[in-house]
Amino acid sequence: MEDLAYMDRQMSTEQDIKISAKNVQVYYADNHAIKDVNVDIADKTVTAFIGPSGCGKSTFLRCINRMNDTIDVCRVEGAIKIDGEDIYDKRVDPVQLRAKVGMVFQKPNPFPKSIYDNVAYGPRIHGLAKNRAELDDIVEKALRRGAIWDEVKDRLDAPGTGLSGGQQQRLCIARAVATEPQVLLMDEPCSALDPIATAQVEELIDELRQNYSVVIVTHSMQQAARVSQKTAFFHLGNLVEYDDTDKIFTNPEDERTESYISGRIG
Amino acid sequence: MEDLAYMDRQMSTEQDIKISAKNVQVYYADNHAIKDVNVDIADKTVTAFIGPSGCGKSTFLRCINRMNDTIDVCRVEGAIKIDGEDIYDKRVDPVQLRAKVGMVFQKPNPFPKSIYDNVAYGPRIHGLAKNRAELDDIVEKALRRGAIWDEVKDRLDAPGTGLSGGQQQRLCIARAVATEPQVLLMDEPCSALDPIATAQVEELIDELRQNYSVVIVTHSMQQAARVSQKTAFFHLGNLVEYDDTDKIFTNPEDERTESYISGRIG
Amino acid sequence: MPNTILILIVLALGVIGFVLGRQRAMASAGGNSRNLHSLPSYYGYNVACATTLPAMGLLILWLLVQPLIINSSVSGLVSDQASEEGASLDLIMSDVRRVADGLDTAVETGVLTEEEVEALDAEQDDIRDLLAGVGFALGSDVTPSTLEAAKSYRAMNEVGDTWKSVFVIATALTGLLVSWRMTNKDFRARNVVEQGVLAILIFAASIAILTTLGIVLSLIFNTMEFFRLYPASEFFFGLSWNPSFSGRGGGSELGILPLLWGTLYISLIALIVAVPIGLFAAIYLSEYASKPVRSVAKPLLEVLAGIPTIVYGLFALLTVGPLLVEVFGQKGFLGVDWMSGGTAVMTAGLVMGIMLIPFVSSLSDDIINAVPQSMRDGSLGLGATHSETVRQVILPAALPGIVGAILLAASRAIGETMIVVLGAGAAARLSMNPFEAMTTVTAKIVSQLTGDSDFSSPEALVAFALGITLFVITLGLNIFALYIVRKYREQYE
Amino acid sequence: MTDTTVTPVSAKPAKSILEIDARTKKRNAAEKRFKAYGIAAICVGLFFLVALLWAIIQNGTPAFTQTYVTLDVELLEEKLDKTGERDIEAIKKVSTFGYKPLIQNALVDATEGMETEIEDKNLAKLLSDSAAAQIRDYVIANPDQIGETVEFTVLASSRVDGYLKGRVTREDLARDKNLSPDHLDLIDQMVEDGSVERIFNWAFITGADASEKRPESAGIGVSMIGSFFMMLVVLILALPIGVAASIYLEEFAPQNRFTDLIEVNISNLAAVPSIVFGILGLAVFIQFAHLPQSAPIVGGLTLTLMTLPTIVISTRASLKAVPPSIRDAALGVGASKMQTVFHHVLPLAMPGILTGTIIGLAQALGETAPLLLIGMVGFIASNYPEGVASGFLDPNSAMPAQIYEWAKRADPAYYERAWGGIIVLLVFLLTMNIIAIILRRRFERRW
Amino acid sequence: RDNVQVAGSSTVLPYASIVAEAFGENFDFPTPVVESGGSSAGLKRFCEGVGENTIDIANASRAIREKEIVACAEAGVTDIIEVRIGYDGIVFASQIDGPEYTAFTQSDLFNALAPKVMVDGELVDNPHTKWSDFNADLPDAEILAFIPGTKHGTREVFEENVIAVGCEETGAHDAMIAGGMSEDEAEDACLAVIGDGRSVDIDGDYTETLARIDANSNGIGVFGLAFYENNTDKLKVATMAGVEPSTESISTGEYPVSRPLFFYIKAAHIGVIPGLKEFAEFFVADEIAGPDGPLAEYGLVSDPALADTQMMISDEQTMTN
Ligand SMILES: Nc1ncnc2c1ncn2[C@@H]1O[C@H](COP(=O)(O)OP(=O)(O)OP(=O)(O)O)[C@@H](O)[C@H]1O
Ligand SMILES: Nc1ncnc2c1ncn2[C@@H]1O[C@H](COP(=O)(O)OP(=O)(O)OP(=O)(O)O)[C@@H](O)[C@H]1O
Ligand SMILES: [Mg+2]
Ligand SMILES: [Mg+2]
Ligand SMILES: O=P([O-])([O-])[O-]
Repeated sequence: MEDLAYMDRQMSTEQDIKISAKNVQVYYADNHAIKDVNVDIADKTVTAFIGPSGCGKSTFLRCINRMNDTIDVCRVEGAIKIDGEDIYDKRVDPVQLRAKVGMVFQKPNPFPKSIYDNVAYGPRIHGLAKNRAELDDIVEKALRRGAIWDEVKDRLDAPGTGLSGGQQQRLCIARAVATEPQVLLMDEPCSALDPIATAQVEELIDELRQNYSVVIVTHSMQQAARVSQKTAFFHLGNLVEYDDTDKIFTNPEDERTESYISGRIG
Repeated sequence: MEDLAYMDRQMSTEQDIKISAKNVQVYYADNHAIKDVNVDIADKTVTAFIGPSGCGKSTFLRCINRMNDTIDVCRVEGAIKIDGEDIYDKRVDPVQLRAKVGMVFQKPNPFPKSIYDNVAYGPRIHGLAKNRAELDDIVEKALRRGAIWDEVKDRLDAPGTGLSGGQQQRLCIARAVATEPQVLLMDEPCSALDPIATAQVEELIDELRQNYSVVIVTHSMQQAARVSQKTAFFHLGNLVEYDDTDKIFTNPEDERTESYISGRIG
Repeated sequence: MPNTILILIVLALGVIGFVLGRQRAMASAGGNSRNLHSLPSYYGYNVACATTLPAMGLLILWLLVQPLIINSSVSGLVSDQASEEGASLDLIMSDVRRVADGLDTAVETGVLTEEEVEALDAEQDDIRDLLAGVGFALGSDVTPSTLEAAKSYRAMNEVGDTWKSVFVIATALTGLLVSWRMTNKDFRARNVVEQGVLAILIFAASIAILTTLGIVLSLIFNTMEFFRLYPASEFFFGLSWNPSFSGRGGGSELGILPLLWGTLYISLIALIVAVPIGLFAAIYLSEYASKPVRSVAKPLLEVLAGIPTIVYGLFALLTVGPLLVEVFGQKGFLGVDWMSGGTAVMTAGLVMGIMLIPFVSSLSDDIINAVPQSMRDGSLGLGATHSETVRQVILPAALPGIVGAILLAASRAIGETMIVVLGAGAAARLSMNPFEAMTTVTAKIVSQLTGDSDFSSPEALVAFALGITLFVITLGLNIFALYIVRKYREQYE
Repeated sequence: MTDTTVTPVSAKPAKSILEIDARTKKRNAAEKRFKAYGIAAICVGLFFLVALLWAIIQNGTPAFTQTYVTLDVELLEEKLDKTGERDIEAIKKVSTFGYKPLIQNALVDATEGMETEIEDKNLAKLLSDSAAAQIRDYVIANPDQIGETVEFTVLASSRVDGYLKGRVTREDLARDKNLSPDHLDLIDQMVEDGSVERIFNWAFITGADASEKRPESAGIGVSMIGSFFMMLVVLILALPIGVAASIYLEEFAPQNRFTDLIEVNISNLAAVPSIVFGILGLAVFIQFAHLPQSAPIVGGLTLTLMTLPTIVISTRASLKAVPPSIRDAALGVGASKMQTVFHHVLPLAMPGILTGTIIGLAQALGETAPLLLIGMVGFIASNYPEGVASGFLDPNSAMPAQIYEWAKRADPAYYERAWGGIIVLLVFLLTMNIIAIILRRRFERRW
Repeated sequence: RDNVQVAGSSTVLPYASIVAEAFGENFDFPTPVVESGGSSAGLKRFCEGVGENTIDIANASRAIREKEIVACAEAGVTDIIEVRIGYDGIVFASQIDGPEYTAFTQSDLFNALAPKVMVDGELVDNPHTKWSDFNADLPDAEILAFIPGTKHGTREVFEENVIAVGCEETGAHDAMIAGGMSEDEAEDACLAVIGDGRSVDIDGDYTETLARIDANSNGIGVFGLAFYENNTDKLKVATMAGVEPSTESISTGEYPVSRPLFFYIKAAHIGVIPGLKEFAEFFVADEIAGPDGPLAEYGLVSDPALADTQMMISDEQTMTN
C-alpha cells in the first residue's frame, strides 16, 4: 500500500503539470519586471522560487492567481495555464481562480477583525461550513496547521492586528489554508518565524504537498533545499534556471545560479 | 594608534553600559507581554535578541525608544536608562530620544513618497544637511549602506511603496541610518533579504558597531552568532538568559535556551 | 389591478423564487453546499432577481409606453375638433385625460356606474358639474367629441391595464421558472447576482448624470429665451449689474462679471477661514486629542453645519458686521476707514467660513484617522516630532480625501444664499476692497427668481442664465481639481 | 580613561537626552505651536458654536412659555343659537366674529372692580384672536353647554405675553395701536389675582402655524412632522444611492472618460445652488411626475438630489483611504471584488460615510431655498397627517421654512418664535444624528 | 385635492394667511395652503396650466402683465379673475432713538439719493453727504438709506412716486432736457438711484431693513405700513410731503406712496376645487377686508371699491383682454 502511494506520488510529480507559464512578461508601467518566463509547475510538488531581492519572484507569484490585476500600472503578457486552462482568458473568473489558488502575502496583512473572523472569512464565503460548530472546527484546524493555535486559542476574539509579527504571518498562513486551495502560493511565509515555527510550517507544506501544489518564495537556501522538489532561480526578471532542487543545489547549469547559491551575487 | 583604538573599543565593549533596563514590565491591556526584564546593553556592541515568535522581542525593542507610547493599550513599568539617563523621565523628550535611538521596524513601512524623500526625510528634519548637494550625498551614502543604491539609483523619484518587499526593507534600513543614530534598533532587518543582501546588511551592522550600539532581533541563530557579541534569549515575556554570544551558543546556562537553540522549543 | 398590488405580487413571487432556488441548488449538490459553485443564498437571490427585475422593468416600461400609444390613437378622434377650434391638440388631449380620470373617480366613488358612464351624453348631461362633484377641475364644458374620446381612452386603458397585469405576472413567472431550471450546482450564481448588484451600482452612479441632465434641461429653455431677449455678449462681458423693471421699457444692465467676482471673492475668504481652522481642528482631533475630547468635540463642531443659514445670516448682520466696522470703520479701532457699512465681503466670508469649518474638519478627521499607524511609527521612529509627522507624512497621504473635503466646502460656499444676502449686501460691484458690499451669483438667482418682475422678462429669466453659467464654471473648476488630485495622489502601502 | 583617546568618529557629540538641545527646542516649539493651532482651531470653532448657541438660546427660550388668561365665558343662547334647537348647522353659522361680544362680556366681568380707563370694546385686545375660535370649537363640540358659563383658558395676545416676558414696555406701547399702557396696568392686576399666568408652551412644540395676527398661537409641531417625513425620504434614498454610486466609482469603474464624467458631475452637483435643485424638483417631480404640490415627498426627493453629492464625496474619500493591503488580503482568499468591498472595505470606510451622512442630513434639514419652489414655504397651517401615506403626500411645511417665514413676519413675537424654532430644529438634528455619531465611534479604528 | 392652493407675493402673504386661518376656522373646508415665493414665481406657477396639480390663486403685489397673460393663455389658463384686495402703504421710518427724520418731501429724498442733483441751479454730481446739506430743517446726519433692492416691486413704486417726483420738483428733470436729453431719457435718468454707500439695496425683507436700522442710528428705511405698525417700539415714521401715513390717509390718496395688492383666481377651478369660491368671497367680505376688518387692523389699506370687487367674484367675472 505504502509503496503504491509513494509510486503514485512520484508519478504525479513527474507527469501532471499543474501550472504552466509561457512567455510571461510583466511590466510595471515602463519597468519590465518579468522577462519572458517559461515554467511548468507540477502537481503535488513544492516548488521554490529563489533569487535576489527585487528579481521578480513576488511579481511572478502574484501573476499565478492574478493578484496583479489589482495594481493599476501592472501589465501581464503571455499565457499562464492552470490545469490546462488559461487563467487570463476572458471567461475565467479571477475569484474562482483565487479560491483555487490561495496566497500568503509577503507582508502579513490580517484583517482588522478578530483572529477567529480572520480565519473563518474564507470558509464562510466559500460555504465550507454548514453551521457554527463546523466552522469552529475548520478555524481550529487551520490555526493548528498554521502552528499558532496554542498562542491564540484563548484570545480568538482579540483583533488579528494586535499580534506580533510572526504571529500575524502564521495567522495569514492559517487563513490561506482554511479555504483549502488546490495551489498555495506562499511569499516568504517563514521570514518572521523562529526555527521551531518554521519547522512546523515546513511540515505543513509537506503535508499539503500530498494533495496540492505549493509554490514558495524563500531567501533561505536551506529551506528551499529542505522543502522543495523543484527550484526556480530568478535573476533580474529572468528565470535563469528551473530544475529539480537537488540538481540546482548540487549541480546548477547556469553560472549565475551557482554564484547565487554559493553567495556570490545578490 | 591602531592598537590604542582597538584597546579602547575592547574596553568600552566591556565597560560602558549604553542601555540599562531594570525590572521592565510591559502590559498590553491585560496581557503581560514583558515580565520583569533586567538587561544592560553595552556600547559599541551588537546585541542580538532571540526567542520564539510572540515572546516579546519587538515589544521590548520598542520600549527602548519609547515607540510603545503610540500604542494606546500599552503600559510600561520599570526603568530604562540610556547613558545613565532614565528615558521614561518626565524631562525626556521622546523626539530627541528617537533621534538618538533609531529603529527599523519589523514590517517595512516606507512613506508614500519618492525613494529619495524617504531617505532624506530624517536628515531634513534633523537639519543634517546644509544644502541640496549635501543632502544628496547623505541620501546616496545611506542607500549604499542599506545595500540598495544600485537597484534604485535610476529611480530615486519613484515611490518607495512600489519597491519589492526586500527592497522596502533595505530602504527602511537606509532611512534609519541616514539620521546617524547612536543606538540602532533593528527588528528582523534581514527577514526579507537574500543571502547576499543579508551579508551586506550584516557588514553594515559591523561597521556601525565601531561607533554605535546596535540591537538586532533575529530568528536566525546563524545570524545572531555571526553579528552579535551579546545575545539575549526571551521566552514567554521573560528574559531567560543574557550573555556573550559565544557563551549562549556553546554553553547556555538555562535549559530553555539550550532547547531553543537546538530547535526543541518554539 | 392597481399597481401596488401588482408590485406586491411580483415581490411575493421573488420571495418564493428565493426559497425555491436555494432548495434546488442544495438538492443538486446533494445537500452539501461545498459542491456548489457559490453560496446557496446566491442561488436564491439569483432566482429572486430573475423573477422580480424583468417584471418590474416591464411594468415601468409599460407605464411609460401605454399612455403614449393610447394618446396617439385617441388624439386621432379629436384632431378634427382641434383644427376646428384652433386650439392646440395637446390642450384638448389633456382635457380628454382629465375627463377620463374624472369618470374613473366617479365610478370608483360610486357616483356613476359603468353603464351610466356609457350612457353619458355631452349634450344632455352637465358633465363638468358632475365631475366637479368628485373633485375634478375642467377648464371648459365637455364637447361630445371630447367625451367620446374620453370614453375610448378609458376603454383602451382598461384593456391595457388588464394586459399589463397579465404580462407582468407572466414575466415574473417565466423568470422564476427559467432561472429555477437553470439552477444547478455548476451555475455561477454569485457572478450573476454580482452582475446584478453591479448594474444597481452603475444605476446609482448614473443618477448623478440624470440629475445633471435634469438641471440642464430645466434651465436651458428659459436661458435660451433669456438670450433671445438680452444680448449674450452684454451678459457675459458687461461690467455692471443693474436690473430695473422692464415694465417701463428696459434699461436693465445684466452683466454677470460683478456677480462672479463677488462669488469668487466671498468663497475665497470663506475658504481662507474654514480651511486652516478646519484642517487644524481635524489634525488636533485625530492626532492629539484624547478619545473623550474627540468624541465630544467632533459632533459639536458638526452642529455648526446644522445651524440654519438664516441664523448665520443674522449673526453676520447683527454681530460680525458691526464688530468689523468697529475695527476697520472710519471711527474704528484701527482708524483706517476701509469699511463704511457692516455688510461686506469680509462679513459674509468670515461667517460663511465658520459654517464651513465642520465640512473640512470632520471629513478630514476621518481621512487622517484612516492613515495606517505604521506610517506614523515610521516617522516617529526617525525622531520626527508629531507635527512633522503630520505635516510631512500624514497630510500628503491623506491629501485626496482632504481635497475632497475642501472642494465640498468650496461648493457649499458657492451655493450659499442667506449669509450673502444678509451679510454681504445686495450690491453687485467690481472692487478689490473686501470691506465693501458685494453679492454673488447664487444670491441673485434667488432674488431674481422670487422677485416682482414679470416672469417672462429678462430680469426674471436671467436667473436661469446665471444658473447655467455658474454650472458651467464650477464644472470647469471641478475638472481642474480632478486633474490636480490625480497628479498629486500618494498611495500608502 | 587614557589621555590618548581617539577623536570620536561620531558626527554628533554625545548629548544628554535629559537636556534638550537648541534644535530640538526649536522643533518642540514648532510642535507646541502646531498643537496650539489645533487647539486654537477647535476653540475658535467651539467659541463660535457657543456664541451662536448662546444667541439662539437667549432669543429662543421665551418661546417655550406662553401667557394664558383664565376666563368665565357665558355662552349666551341668544347669540349662539337663536332658534334654541341646538341644530349643529345653525350653530356653525355663527362665525368667530359672532363670539367677540361674549368674550368682551367675559372680560368686563373679569375686570370688574379693577381700576382701568379702557373702553369695553378695547378690552378684547388683551386676548388672542384665537380665543374666539377656541370657544366656537368648544360650543360646536358641546352644544348642550349653550346658556351655561364655562371656564376657558385662552391665550393672551402677543403684546401681553411680550409684556410679561419683558419684551414690551409701556413706552413701546405709546404709539402702538394694538395695545395701550392702560392694558398693561390691567394685566398687572390680573396677574395678581391669578387669572393671568405664564406656563410652559406645549402648543409651540406640537402646534401648527398661525397667521400674522396671532403669533401667540403659532407652533412648529406640524412642520416638524413635515421635516421628519422629508428626512425619512432623504435618508432612505440618499444614503444607499450615494454609497452605491461611490462604491461603483471608487472600486469598480474602469478608468475612462465616462467614469471621469460621472466623477466630475458629482462634485459639480455639490456646487449647484440649492435653489436650482428647487427648479429641478418643480420640473421633474411636480410637473413631469405629477406628484402633489407642497408634499414632503417632493421635498424629500429634491433634497435627496441635493444631499447625494455630499454623501458621495465623503464616501469616496474614505473608500480611497482604505489601504490596498486589506483588499489584497480578501481577494487572496478568494473573495470576489463585491465581497471584498462589502465585507472589508465598506466597514472600514464607515466613519467617513457616516460623517457625510451627518453633514448631508444637517444641510438637508436646514435648507429652505429649494422648498420655496416646490411650495413648502408660506402659510401651511395643516393638521397632523392622518397616516404614513398622508404624511408623505399632504401639504406640509418644514422646520427651516417655518423658521424662515417667522423670521420675516412683522410682529416681533414671531422673532422670538423663529429662534425658539431653531432650538427645536437643533434638538431634532442632534437626535437624528445621535445614532450616526454612536455608530461612527464604533466603526472607528486604526490599523 | 380638497384644499385651495395659493402662491405668490410675500407682501400679500400675511393678509392671505389671516384670511386663510379665519376661513379654516369658520368653514368646514380645510385651511387653504398659502405659499410665498414672490409675485413673479407665483404667477409663473399660476400660468402653468389648468388642473389639480396647479395652483388656484396667485397673489401679486402688482398687476399681472400683458406678457404674462399671453403666457397663461398659451398654457390654457384663459379665464382669470383679477381681485384687488387693497393697498399697501409704503413708509419711511428710522430708528426710534436716531436723528429726527420726521418730515420728508420727495425732493429731499431725490437730493439725497439721486446721482445728479440741482445745486445752485446747475445739474451736478450729487455732492450731498448729510441731510442738512440741502435742507436745513433736516438733521445734521449722514445720509444712509436702506431701500428695497431691484427684486422688489416696492422699489419701482419708490422710484416712481418719490424719486421721479422729486426730480420734477427740484427742476432736475427740466435741467436734463435742457441739457440735451430726450423726454424718455430724462424720465429714465430721473429714476436712477445712487449706488454708493448712501443708499443700500435690501434684497431681503423688512425684517432685514429693521435690523439694519437697529444697527445704524442714522439710517432711514423703507417699510410697509403694516410692518411699521407692528414695530412702533423700534421705529419712528416720517411724513411725506406733510402727510402722515395711515390707512386713512392712504385710502384717500393723500399719502402719495402706495401700491395695490391683487390676487388672481383661475376661473376654471371654481366649482371644482372645494371652497375656492367661498374663500375668494370670504377674502373680500366686509367683515374681513373692510375698513374695520382684521386686514385693515393689521395694516392693509382697504379698497374703497370693495363692493365692486365682491360683485365681480360672485359673478365670476374674468379679465378681458
Ligand atoms: N499592539 C498590540 N496589542 C496587543 N497585544 C500585542 C500587541 N503587539 C504585540 N502584542 C502581544 O504581545 C506579545 C509580544 O509581542 P511581540 O510583538 O513583542 O512579539 P515578538 O517577540 O516580536 O514576536 P515575533 O517574532 O513574532 O515578531 C504577543 O503575545 C503579542 O500577541
Ligand atoms: N507596485 C509596484 N509598482 C512598481 N514597481 C514594482 C511594484 N512592485 C514591484 N515592483 C518592482 O518590480 C521588481 C520586482 O519586484 P518583486 O516584488 O517581484 O521582487 P521580489 O523578487 O519579490 O523581491 P523581494 O525578495 O525583495 O520581495 C522590482 O524592481 C520592484 O521594484
Ligand atoms: Mg517579494
Ligand atoms: Mg516582532
Ligand atoms: O413677494 P413680493 O412679490 O410681494 O415682493
